[in-house]
Order: sequence, then C-alpha cells, then structure tokens
Amino acid sequence: MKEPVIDVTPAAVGNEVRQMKDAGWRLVGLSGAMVDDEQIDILYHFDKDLTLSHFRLRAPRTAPLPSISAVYSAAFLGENELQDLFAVRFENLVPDFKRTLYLEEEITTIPFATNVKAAEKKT
Amino acid sequence: MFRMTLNVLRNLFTPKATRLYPARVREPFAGYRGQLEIHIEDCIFCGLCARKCPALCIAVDIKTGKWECDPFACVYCGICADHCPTDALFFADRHRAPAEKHSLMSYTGQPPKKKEKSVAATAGSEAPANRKSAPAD
Amino acid sequence: MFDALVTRARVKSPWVLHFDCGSCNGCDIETLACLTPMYDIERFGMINVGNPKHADVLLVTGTVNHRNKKVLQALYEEMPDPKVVIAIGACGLSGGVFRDAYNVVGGVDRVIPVDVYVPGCPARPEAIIDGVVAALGKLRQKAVPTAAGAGGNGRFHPRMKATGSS
Amino acid sequence: MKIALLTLAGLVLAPLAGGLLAGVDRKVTAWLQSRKGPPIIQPFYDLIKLFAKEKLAVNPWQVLCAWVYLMAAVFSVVLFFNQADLLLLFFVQAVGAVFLVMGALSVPSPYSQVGAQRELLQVLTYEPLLMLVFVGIYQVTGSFRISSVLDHPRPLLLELPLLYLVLTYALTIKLRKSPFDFSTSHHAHQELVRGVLTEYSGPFLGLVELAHWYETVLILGLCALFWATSVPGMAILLGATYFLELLVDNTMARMTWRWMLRYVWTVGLVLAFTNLLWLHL
Amino acid sequence: MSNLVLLLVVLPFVAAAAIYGLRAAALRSGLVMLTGGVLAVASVVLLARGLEHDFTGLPTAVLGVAWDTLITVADFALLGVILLWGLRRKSALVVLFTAAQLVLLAIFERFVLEPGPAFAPLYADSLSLILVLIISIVGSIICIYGLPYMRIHEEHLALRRSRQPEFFFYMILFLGAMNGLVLARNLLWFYFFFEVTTFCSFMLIQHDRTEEAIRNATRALWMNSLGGLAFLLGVVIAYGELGTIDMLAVVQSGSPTGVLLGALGLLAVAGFTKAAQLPFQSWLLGAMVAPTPVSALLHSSTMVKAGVYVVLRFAPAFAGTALSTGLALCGGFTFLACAALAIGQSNGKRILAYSTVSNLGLILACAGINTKAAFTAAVLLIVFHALSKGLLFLCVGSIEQEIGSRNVEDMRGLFHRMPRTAVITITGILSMLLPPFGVLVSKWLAIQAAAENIVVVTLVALGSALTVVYWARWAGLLMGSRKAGAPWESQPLLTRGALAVLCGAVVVLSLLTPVVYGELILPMFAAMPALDAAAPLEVGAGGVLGGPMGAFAVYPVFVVLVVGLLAAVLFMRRTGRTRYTHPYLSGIHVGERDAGVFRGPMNLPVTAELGNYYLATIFGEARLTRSANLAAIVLILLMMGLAMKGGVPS
Amino acid sequence: MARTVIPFGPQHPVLPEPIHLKLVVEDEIVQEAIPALGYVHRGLEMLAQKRDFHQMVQVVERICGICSMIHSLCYCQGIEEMMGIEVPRRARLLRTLWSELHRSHSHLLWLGLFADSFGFESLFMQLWRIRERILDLNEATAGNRVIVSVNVIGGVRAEISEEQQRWILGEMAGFERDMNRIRSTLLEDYTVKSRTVGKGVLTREMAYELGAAGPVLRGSGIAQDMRQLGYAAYGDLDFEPVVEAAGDAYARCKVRFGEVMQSIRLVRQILGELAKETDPALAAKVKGRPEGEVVCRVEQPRGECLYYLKGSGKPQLDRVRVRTPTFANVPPLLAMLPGVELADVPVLVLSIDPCISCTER
Ligand code: NFV
Ligand code: SF4
Ligand code: SF4
Ligand code: SF4
Repeated sequence: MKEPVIDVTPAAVGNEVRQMKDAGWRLVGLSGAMVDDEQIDILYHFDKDLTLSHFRLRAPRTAPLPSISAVYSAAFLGENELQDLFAVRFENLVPDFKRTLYLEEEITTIPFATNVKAAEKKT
Repeated sequence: MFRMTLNVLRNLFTPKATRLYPARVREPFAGYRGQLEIHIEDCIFCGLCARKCPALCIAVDIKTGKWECDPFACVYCGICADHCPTDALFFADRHRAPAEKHSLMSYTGQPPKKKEKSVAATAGSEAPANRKSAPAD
Repeated sequence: MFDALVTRARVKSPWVLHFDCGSCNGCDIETLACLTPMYDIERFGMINVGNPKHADVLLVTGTVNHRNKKVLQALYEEMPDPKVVIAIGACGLSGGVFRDAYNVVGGVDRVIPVDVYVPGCPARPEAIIDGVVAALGKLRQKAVPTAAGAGGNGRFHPRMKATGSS
Repeated sequence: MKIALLTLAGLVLAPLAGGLLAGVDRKVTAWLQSRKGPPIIQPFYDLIKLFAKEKLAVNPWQVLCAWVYLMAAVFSVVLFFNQADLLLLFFVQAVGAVFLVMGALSVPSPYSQVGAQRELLQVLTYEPLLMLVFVGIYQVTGSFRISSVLDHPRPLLLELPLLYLVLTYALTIKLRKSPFDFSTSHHAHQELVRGVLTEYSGPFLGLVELAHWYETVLILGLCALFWATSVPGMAILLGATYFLELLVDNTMARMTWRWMLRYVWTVGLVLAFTNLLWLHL
Repeated sequence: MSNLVLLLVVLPFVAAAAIYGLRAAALRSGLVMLTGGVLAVASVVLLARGLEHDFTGLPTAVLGVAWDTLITVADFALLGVILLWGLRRKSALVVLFTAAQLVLLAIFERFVLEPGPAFAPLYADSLSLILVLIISIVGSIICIYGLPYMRIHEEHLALRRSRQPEFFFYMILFLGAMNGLVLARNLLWFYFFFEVTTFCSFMLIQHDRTEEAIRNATRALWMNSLGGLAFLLGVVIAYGELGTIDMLAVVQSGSPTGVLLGALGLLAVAGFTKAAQLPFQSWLLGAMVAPTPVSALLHSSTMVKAGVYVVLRFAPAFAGTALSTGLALCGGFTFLACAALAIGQSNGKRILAYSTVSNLGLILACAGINTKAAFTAAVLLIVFHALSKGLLFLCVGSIEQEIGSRNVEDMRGLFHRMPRTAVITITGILSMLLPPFGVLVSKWLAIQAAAENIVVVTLVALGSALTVVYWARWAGLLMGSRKAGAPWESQPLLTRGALAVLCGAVVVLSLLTPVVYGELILPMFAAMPALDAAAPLEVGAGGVLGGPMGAFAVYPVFVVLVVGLLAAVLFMRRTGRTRYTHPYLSGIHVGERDAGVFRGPMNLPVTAELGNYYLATIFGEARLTRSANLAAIVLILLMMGLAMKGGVPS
Repeated sequence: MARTVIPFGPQHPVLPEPIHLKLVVEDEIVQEAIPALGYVHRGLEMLAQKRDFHQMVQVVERICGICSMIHSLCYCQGIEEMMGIEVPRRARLLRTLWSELHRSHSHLLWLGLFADSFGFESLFMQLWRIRERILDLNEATAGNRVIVSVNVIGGVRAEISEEQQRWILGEMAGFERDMNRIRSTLLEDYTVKSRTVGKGVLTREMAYELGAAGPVLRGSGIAQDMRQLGYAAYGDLDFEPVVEAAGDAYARCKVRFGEVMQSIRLVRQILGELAKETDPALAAKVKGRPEGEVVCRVEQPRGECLYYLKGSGKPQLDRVRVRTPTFANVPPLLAMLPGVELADVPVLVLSIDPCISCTER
C-alpha cells in the first residue's frame, strides 16, 4: 500500500482511533483478511482531505477484540460484518447482531476462515 | 406544478413514447450481446472459453468433442468469445428467448487431434438438461 | 362461455408482484423499466402491485440466498391461485456468476416452482415482456378454479422439487 | 314502478359507468405520462379476474365488512337515482366508509391498520366538507332533497362556486388521487403497500373495487347536481372536473395527512363558509 | 294514577331504605330486581294511561304532614348533609355553594315565597313520560346488571365487609329522585330532586373510597352544587318576575323580559353543570372512577339527562331570543370540542364519557335552535343515547372484568375471547354512528334543524366527523378471528341478559323511530305554541320520516341494511372454501396465522403491535382542554349577557 | 399513545431492494428504526478465492447492476496499481466516459425512484423515460444496456467510433433539454418541496462523523468527491464537486440533479479529449500475477467506494474487500429516521440512494 500503515495492538486501538477522530479523520471503513489460519488482519481506513491512512490490527482470530463503535458509532456496521465473515468477536459492540447481520443459521461454517481451509484441502 | 402541467399536457398531445414491442421490434444496436452462439465446426476444443468464463458455465470435452454451455448461468459477458482463438463463439443480436424448461446448449463437433471420420459436425441441439450441471452448493 | 370469459380476463389482467430476491439491481431496474413509458407493460393490463395477496404473477430477480428463500416461499404461498412465477436473469435462473458463493442457494426453482425462465444478465425489458407473454400462456392453461376448487391446487411442496427436474 | 326502474338503473348503470370511467382514467393517465396505456375495458377484466381467483382472507370479518361496504355504496347510488335526501345518502355512504375502516382494523396487519387510521383521517377531512356542501344546497333550494335540486331553475354552480371547489376536494380524497392517496393508493409504490386494502384479495378485493366504482359514480353524480339544468352542461362540468382530477393527480406529489388536515380543513372551511355566508346575507 | 306516582317516586325511596338495612345478599338482590321490575311495569302502565297527567288527585299530605313541608324539611336536611360532607372533604367550594343555597333557600321560603294559586306539584307530559320510561326501564336494567357486577367487583377488592347495601341504596334512591325530578311541576320539588341526584352521584363516585375517587367525587359535588345554586337563583328570580313556582306557568309565560331571560339562563347553566357541559366536563370524566353501573346509570343514561331535561323543559319559554342562539352555540361547541377530546382518549370509559358530554351538547344545541324539528331531534337523541350509551357502559364493564383493562388498545381482537360481548359492543358502537339506528336519525334531524344557522351547522358537521373517528376505530379493533375450538365465553346470566335486552332494545326501538315520533313526540307540540308552526316531520308510508327539508326512509334503510347484513353473513358462512392466511408482514411472518409475528432484526421474533392514533399533539387533553374551557366560558358569559340584554321588549 | 410496529421490508413496494426496517411508530412518528440486512448477501468477495483475478472483473461488475462499470473500474485500477500496469490514455478516457454515463443513469434512476417515494408517479415516468437515452448509449457502445462489461485489466474492451462520438454529443443535447424541462418540477414544485425540504436533516458535523459518502456528504456541505483524486482521466478534466449546504433530502436531490448536469459537461469534455487522442491502444498487456496489498478508491454515483485487494502471486487473489458508499450511508440514515413521519421514511431511505446489493455483496 502506498499510504501509511500504522500497526496497532488490541489494547491500544481504542485510544489511537480516538486520537484519529480528534485529529479530524473520517473513518472510511474496516477491512478484514486472514493472514494465516489463525491470525487476522483488521484494517481501519481513515480519510482526511482525500488522503488515506490505515491502521493494521493483527491478532488471533479467536481472541475478543475491542470495538471502536463507541468512538465512531458508524463502525458498528463494519464490525458486525467482520463478526459474520470471520467469526471474530468485538466486545461492547452496539448494536451487536451476533453474527446474524448477513448469515442465517443454515450457514454453519465461517465464510472466510473455515471455508478457506476446506477449499484448500480439496484442491 | 405549473411546469409539470405543461409537461403532462405535452405528453398528451404528442406521440406516445411507448415502443410497441412485441408488435413492433426495434432494430438492435450493432454489437449487442444478445445470445451466445457457436459455429461448432470452427471450434478446436481448446477449452479456453471454459477456463476464462467467469460464470463457469462452459464445459468442453476434447475427447468426445462436446461443447456445452448452460444458458441459464451464462451472464452474456462475451469473455469467452473474446478469447476464442478461432472465433467460433459469437453473439447474435437478439436476446435469448424465455424458456419454460431448463436446457443446455449442447453441441458435438470434431475434436482436431482425432483423425477425421465424419465430414460434417453433428448439428448442435438444446438438449434438456439435468439441473445437476450447476456446481454443487 | 363463462370459463372462456374468466380465462380471457385472467390473461388480460395479470397483476405482478416483483420480488427482488437478492438481485444485483441489474435485472431489477430492467423489470421496473418495463413499467415506464418506453415499454409500458400496462398495455397488457399488467400492473405492479406491492403485495402478494393481489398478485397473479410473481416476477423474481436475483439469487436465492439463505435468508431470502424464506421470504420467497412465504410470498409465493400468500398469492392466491392461479398464479405463475417468472424467474428473471442468470441469477434467478441458476445463481449466475454467484452460483458457488457460500450464501447462494441457487436459482428460484430451488424454492418454488418456476413457470417461465427469462435468461440474460440483465434480462432486457423486451425479454421480460416475452417472458410475461409466455407466462400468460401458462396462466391460460391453469385450471379454472371454479371447476377445480381453489383449495390446494398448485401449492408447492419443496420436497417434490428437491430431486425432480421440470 | 318508477322507483323500481330507477333502482334498477342505479344498480346496473352505475358499475358500468364506474368501470368505464376507471378505464378512461387509466388510459388518460397513461397518455399524460406518454404511455400507451391499457385498453379502456381493462377494469372489467380486472374485476372478472378478481372474482375468479382463490378466496384468501385473514378472517371472516373482513369479508363481512367488504360486503357491507359494497351494500352501502350500492344503496347510496340507488338512493341517488331515486332523488332521495342528500343527508340520508351521505349517512348511508358513511356506513360503507366505516365498514371499510373496520374491515381493515379487524386484521392484525400493521399496514392495513395504519391505512385504516389514515382512512379515518380522510373521512374526518371530507365529511364536514360534504355536509357543508349539502347545507349550501339546502340554503339555495330550501331542501335537502335531490328532487328539489332538479327542480331548481338555475345551475347550482352559479350560486355555489366555492362549495363546488370544496366538493372537488372531497372528490379527490374519495377517488384516492394524489395528493390525497394516503390510506390506499392506486400505485403500488406507497409506503402502506395498499393500506386499507392490503389484506383483501381475490373476490373480496373485487367487492371493494366494485363498491369503489359505485362510490365514484355517486360522487360524480353529486358534482353533476351543480349543473342539473342541462345535460350537455352536466357532461361538460363532469368531463372538465374529472380531467382536472387526472391532471392534479399527475402533477402533484402525495402529501401527508397532517398537511391534509391542516390545509383542507382551513382552506375548505374558509371556502365553504364564505360561500354560505354570502348566501346567508 | 296516584298509586303509579307512589310506585315510581316513593317506592324507590322506601326500597332503598330497605336495601340499606338488608345484609343478606340474596334478599337484597331479590329486592333490587323486584323494585326494578315494578318500576318498569309502572312506567309502562303510566304511559298506557295517556300522554298527559296532572295528578290532581294526589294526597296533599302524608301522615298529617303536608308534602310541601316534608320536601322543605328534606331539602334543608339534604343541604345540611352536603354541607357536612363539604366540610369533611375540606372543600371550600362545596361549603360556599351549599351555604349560599341554604341561605338563599331559607330567605326565599321564609320571607319571599307567598302562597299562590294551588296547583298539583307533579305533572307529566310525553317528555316526562319518555324520561320516566328511560329511568325506570334502562335504569332498572342497569341496577340488575349491577348485581353480578358488584359481586365480582368486591371479589377483586377483597373487602372485609360488603358495601353493596350502601351502593344499591343510592342506586335505587337515585331512580326515585330522577322520576321525581322529571315529574315535578313545583319548582321547589324540582330543585329538591335535582339536589338528591347531586348527592347520590357524589356518594356513588366516592363509593370505592380510593383517594382518586374521593377527589373526583368532591369535584363533582362542588360543580353540581354550583349548578344547584344557579338553579335556585333562577327559580328565585323567576319567582320575582312571575310570582309563581309553577313550572308550567314559567314555561308558558311568553314574551320573556330580560330579567326572566336571565333566570332562564341560570336554569340553563344549572343544566350545563348537570349535563357536564364545557367547562364543567371534568366532573363527569372524574366520575369514571366509580363502578361501571354508576357510570352507565348516572353518568350517561339518566342523571346527566336531567341537565338537558331542565333546559329542554324551559326552552319554549325563550324560543326566538338571543339566549336561544347563545345556547345553540354553547351546545354546538361542546359537541365539537368533546368529540375532538374523545379522539385523544384510549381509556374506554373516558371515550364514552366524552362522547356523552358531546352528545348532550348536541341535545342542548337542538334546544337552542328551538324549532320543532330541533326539539324532535333532541328528544330522540335523549332516548337513543340513553339506550346505546347505557349498553356501551355495561359492555365496557363486562369487558373490563374479563380482561382487566378498560383501555381500548387491550380490547384488540376481543372477538376471540368474548365473541358475544364483542358483537354486542360493536352493535352498540355502530348504533351511535350509523343509520339505520336512532341516534343517526336524530342527528339527521339535528343537521336539518341547524342548517339555517351556518355557525352551528358547521360545528355540528365537524363534530360528527370527529365522532366517526373515535367510534369506528374502536368497533373495528374489537373484531378478530376466533381460533377453532376456543372456549365460548361464560358470563353471569344477569349480565348476559342485561346486555342482550339493551342491545335488542336499541335495534327494535331504532326500527320504531317513526312510531316513537308519531306517538310520543308529535303530541308534545300542542303545548308549545311558541315554537314554529309546522310539524317538522310526517310519518309517511313505509316508515318514511319526511318533512319539507328532506326525508329519512327509516324502514327501507333498515330493510336494505338488514338484508345486506344477512347476505353478508350468509356469504361469510359460505366461505368454507376460503383459505385463511397470514396477514401481510412484508414476507417475513412467522408462527401462528393470526399472531402477527415476524422475524425481525437479529432473527428474533417481533410482534407487529398495533395502535390507534391518539394524536396528542392535535386532540390531546393537555392541548385542548384549557382553550376549550376558556372558549366555553366566554360563550356562556356571552349567552347570559345576550339573554339579559335582549329580552323581548314588552 | 399506542405503538405500532411495522415490518418495513424485506418485500415492500417502495423499497427497491430487500432490506428490513423494524419501525416503531406512534401516531405515525417514528420512534425507533432497527435495520436487518442479509437479504442480498451473496458472499461474492469469497469468490475471489475461486476465480482468477481476470474472471473476478466480471464478478465485481455484478456486485451491482447500477454502478457495475465503476466497480470493475475500481477493481481494475487496483490490480493495475498492484502490478504496475500503465493504462493507455484512450482507455482511461473511455473509462471516464462510461463512468459518467453510469453516473447519469444511476442518478436518473434515483431521481425517478425518489419521485416515486413521495407518490409522484408521473415524474418517475418522465425521469425514467429520459434515462432510456443513456441506456441506448450503453447498448450501442458496449453491447449491453446495464452491465456494460467494458473493463478488463489493463484497459477497455470496446472502442467508440467517431460516428458514435458525434451521436453521443447529439444525445447529450437532447438529454440536457429534457433535464432542463424537468428541473422546475423536481426542484421547485410546491408539493415536491414540501415533501423534501427540511426532511432528514444531517448537519455537516453529523455527516462527517457518521462517515457519510457521496451526495449525502456533499448535500451536507462537504465538498469531497473521489474524482478529485484524478483517477482514470479525471485529472485531465475540469470540474468542481457539487455541494449543497442544507443537509436535507431536498439538498441531496439537488446535488444529484447537479451531478447529472455535471456529467453532461464532463462527457462533452471527454469527447473533446478523445478527438485529440491519437494513440489507438485500448489495453496494455498484462503479465504476471498480482502480489501485494492495495487500497483503491473511486467515486461511485452514491459516493466513495473503497477496494482493498490483497494478492500473493497466485492467480486467485487472497482478498477482495469492497466498502461501498451505501454501506457508509446506512448509519447516517439510521440517525435521520427517529422523529420523522412514517410517510417520510421512504423519502429518507431513498434520499441516501440505498444500494443494498452493493452494501451486502
Ligand atoms: N453507487 C454505487 Fe453502488 C457501489 N459501490 C453502492 O452503494 O450501487 Ni449499487
Ligand atoms: S458470455 Fe460470459 S458467461 Fe457466458 S459463456 Fe461466455 S464467458 Fe461465460
Ligand atoms: S469455442 Fe473457441 S475457445 Fe472454446 S473451445 Fe472452441 S475454439 Fe476454444
Ligand atoms: S442476472 Fe446479472 S443483472 Fe441480473 S441480477 Fe444477476 S448479476 Fe444482476
């Protein structure tokens, strides 16, 4: 990525995000990607006057992560989406759809985690 | 409100915009991707179309000389035709007609590597399809 | 005579319910475009109703997914007989490009019986009009309920569909 | 004998006229939108089809209410043809209005509920106006009987021009046309789905449609009273009024009922009152 | 004849005393039923004996004490008791108004009143007879309904000692007082009975002795005491002008002077308080805390009718004066304002209360219009309102005891739980607003009568439309489906009987409107030369009530609607083939067919709750009451001012 | 007061697409609005692991049939950036041209649906009638009315002949005339204004904090438009973001109307540039496989769209992540709803121009 990427830890992310907000950055969105079978990257994209800046939060997928919905309330949608797709858990997320934002009970797998493994094993 | 009144009154007194399809059919634009068709006799069964197709709806079997496409899954993007080395694939400029049943576009042709046996390719047909052709979910 | 009149009225007055069943909007807007002055599907007596209880024809666009399949089924059941279903677009027919995505069940006929399939991505308004005309043919064939008893004919049991191909 | 004949005329002619009018309505609307539109007799196809559909309902009350709605509409038309008392006719059509609302309320469906509440607000809006129109007619002719309107030597319109305007408000509301199509709309794209009619389907919806035709005829009949002295005058008045309705329908957005209450009550009452006042002085 | 009067007026007083002493429930019930029965029969017999009675043969004394003296003593005693209650409740207003009455009455009786020409103190014409019938029949039905009701009521309260003797004491006593009131000719007698009703009402409102009941009862008491004061003042002034306390003499005095009009205006104000007209409506609303039979009997069917009766009685005396116009405006305004206020209510009893006040307003408006047509409308409205409203109160009482709420929102789909009561309630509601029911015939006539006065007719037009709103939505929400095999509702026999009889009476009497008019109302006009000349209506062939202004085809409308309804019911019965399905919930309904549950966010089931619009920002009490009261006060002052200024110049 | 709970959607005539709002209203005033999504979710981002990166172009194109061309544009630009492909200028101009056609047809579609949301059916008809012009242009130049499928990695698949360019120019004139005719109704009509002015006000601060995008953001007075980044050929064109200050539904409508007019001007500029462009090359050659991470943004009709792409040298990408403008505009919508009238709910929902298929993918 050509824009700056700042690595953050789960413990610090809340504070750092608040600082971004105070500095006038707009939260564009969150992205998630599996790094390997356990680790997940969560990217926070910020914009200010058409320039981008990213946070990268790398953590085990199964460990609970802090929600930033208290800082940027609009983040609830992105975080709920990540919960659905990666089965990560954000703590203190309001409102918490508990993995029903997109998914029905018929989907028993984790789209971006388990499925990946299953697909790899097949090929 | 006044401007809209003018507008609707103009509509009232001018010819209607409605195209009277199907009574009258408009001339299609050149290059409209209506439906995918194949000159099976030009096909060399290279399988490129099947590999490039984003909908994964073409199946080519070089051994039996079978070229099959599921028109219900095809998204008429034209990628296959773009890549076909012999231009066997092309688009007709009429949209594909609605159907009451699912059928496959199924053609049998002459695989190139085999020795020529029959002169002409067997004409293609739209064989009733088995729904199992869709990838398993 | 009476039956003929009824059949004629049915064919002349298909009210449609359009359900966007997870379409990408491509087929959707083309369906909506059918109502607009250029295509004016009301020529055929067709009106767009917002409610399954008023509908004779169900137009479905889009891929069926695990959440909307229940809605689709419910809407179909809420429609009074006789009714026909038209699936529109590659997605509605089979799932289109998305057939192998994890949340995609497949085409409309995985959930309810489909009478007419309109291919395309998106299906252009002319194709949809063709599809509707074909569906009216189907509607003509469906039994006159005064004779058949409207009780349960045509109601669909998913089990029936699970294996069979139509 | 005369009564029987007039009754029969009302029974048979009204739905024919109403259906045809609905057809013309749809055709002209289409033209105004630069479309070809459906055939003129489309509403009859619709109705026949509805009656031939499967019977689907949420509960039996709905059916009862639809029936009474139809009965009331038919009866008020018959009363009209028999030149009965305007107030009586008004009350009889109110039976229909009330039963339509009750039918919608009898089902646990939020759309039909909200539609019913809005329908009530519409009733609330047009009822006093209609009543004042009748009072105006009384003030001119000295009676509430339709027969005395027909005996009146001059067209009422000349004496009650403002009240005629008021009547067209009521007409717009009753015909469910923009800007007043809140409780149920002819167009699908409305936030209430079909409002009061959401839960009706098949033959039961047919009953309501039919009743609506009768009502249309009734209310246009009321308009016709304003030029009862000559048939061509009547025809011109009705034609112009209806065309105006269509024009308004096609050149206005749907407003909200809060606006309607505010606007129609004030403007309508002021108009009505002014007209009554100058008759009185 | 005199025996009948004894039965109608004195018997209830005696029976009430007996009931007060009886602690055995069965005996008490028996006595209540017996008294009710006797009253009903007596009233009918009285009617059968003729339309006018001057009761000349009445004994003038009992046990050697002149009736007049007895009444005077009782009057002072009653005022004393009220005064004591006022002191006990620490209500300055009650004390003030009652003390004023005491003083005024004492001065009047001791120093002013002189023996005049003798006249029989009681009198009945068809207006009185109609009221006697209502009081004795509807009142008795309500009392009988009260028997099971109060038993259940007290079960809920878990009282140590039953307070039913007291309850029925006042109920029955009240019947006698009402009969006395409508039969009185001597204005002092009239006044006495007027005060008895005030007192009974007070005692019955505070019957449950909750804090709220006590507060509301006290409010009712001061307002009605104010009415009593106005009444007494009116009588005194009228005496000053005319030198008589003979009601008939006052009514027939002709060409009233300004002072007399003022007196009549005071009587009208007394009527306003009793009929809870704006700005006095609050006592009637407060009275809804009383057990429902009280609301039905006192606060809708009968006692408030005493208020309109007073006005109607004296109306011919001021026909054609400014007082009359002012009255019409006041009545019309109350009709409109209370209809609007009713829209803001979800409490069933409060809706009924506002509707009552509103309809009484319409009756008073008719009295103010003061033509024969208007008079007819007013009397018809009294009759039909008493029946329908009595019925509706009883319905709400039964519903409340079954479902534990009087909020109409809680009555949604009542048909499922109480099919019979629901249907009766729906009928009752419809009888208040649709043809062919009697209320509507009265309204039709009222509009015709008001058509000359564009302000009043506008008020009435707006008011009627508002009325439709609060009734229609209530009737509609009672409907609903019954699940197969749901238990049929069980109800005490007396309750069921009372509801059925009243409901039947509403329907039958509505059908008989032309008869009621022809036989009871038309003869009344003979005694009202002051009113316009022509008879307002003729009873035509086939039950068409026709007049110069229009015609109401009662029988044909009845026949068509009944046939229509029957056809509809048949059609419904025949809908065996109908498929019953879910309501439309955007395609995500779940669960049982009629439950109205959908699958909402987070896949959780959500009930699609339903609610009426109460439009608090438009029709809320908080928003309307103050300005409406203010307007009403202005109107009343205007009416009084106009009255005093504009007597017919002599 | 009594509550009414309304299941607004997923099947609902005024919602163009299935979403659900649980609305709690009292006297038709919205007290609470809770959304439920997932009726359009297909899970197509996952298909990146089953399709190669070329095939993925057609997949992302079908995220949405309204803004499809710009989706594939963004995706292709991301891959091109990752692989260091230089796109010929002609291709960039053509991409820009189709982008603007897409923007206008999307906005017209929206203006029509918006009119429909407040019951102005005949206005809807007029707007959609005008829109057909653009669809004809699409069909004639790219072979399909809606999903044009012109982008490939490295450039475009179709050329616009000079004759077609002249025709487009002529159509633009007719298009402009039609728009001017409808302008006074859409922007000045009393009934339209009373249904839109002051409805769903989003202040400048709220819009920014809630992360609004596109016309919603610009309607609240913030001049931000991704086209200012200068991707494709926008760097060579002359334009300013269309901005309105009021932040209500009417302002959003005005912004979109302004953008249609702006698109007409841009198309004219592009056609001017195209005439000057001599290099006939339409696409660059693609060699190798994508590797690395890239974030790429474009301006969709509904606003800023962000793609995050991650490749690891395989034919399949590791991750294609799409954050669409409607996704960003949902929180602002939820903030607008409480306190409005039920009749305004469709107006406000429409005012963000929701595209659920984009949102849920
Ligand atoms: N514009 C746009 Fe899209 C994208 N990306 C978005 O919300 O329409 Ni379907
Ligand atoms: S047109 Fe596209 S989807 Fe259809 S077969 Fe060719 S490549 Fe596949
Ligand atoms: S159609 Fe073309 S691409 Fe496909 S197999 Fe034949 S020759 Fe190859
Ligand atoms: S078939 Fe194509 S246009 Fe239609 S919904 Fe599917 S992807 Fe969209």
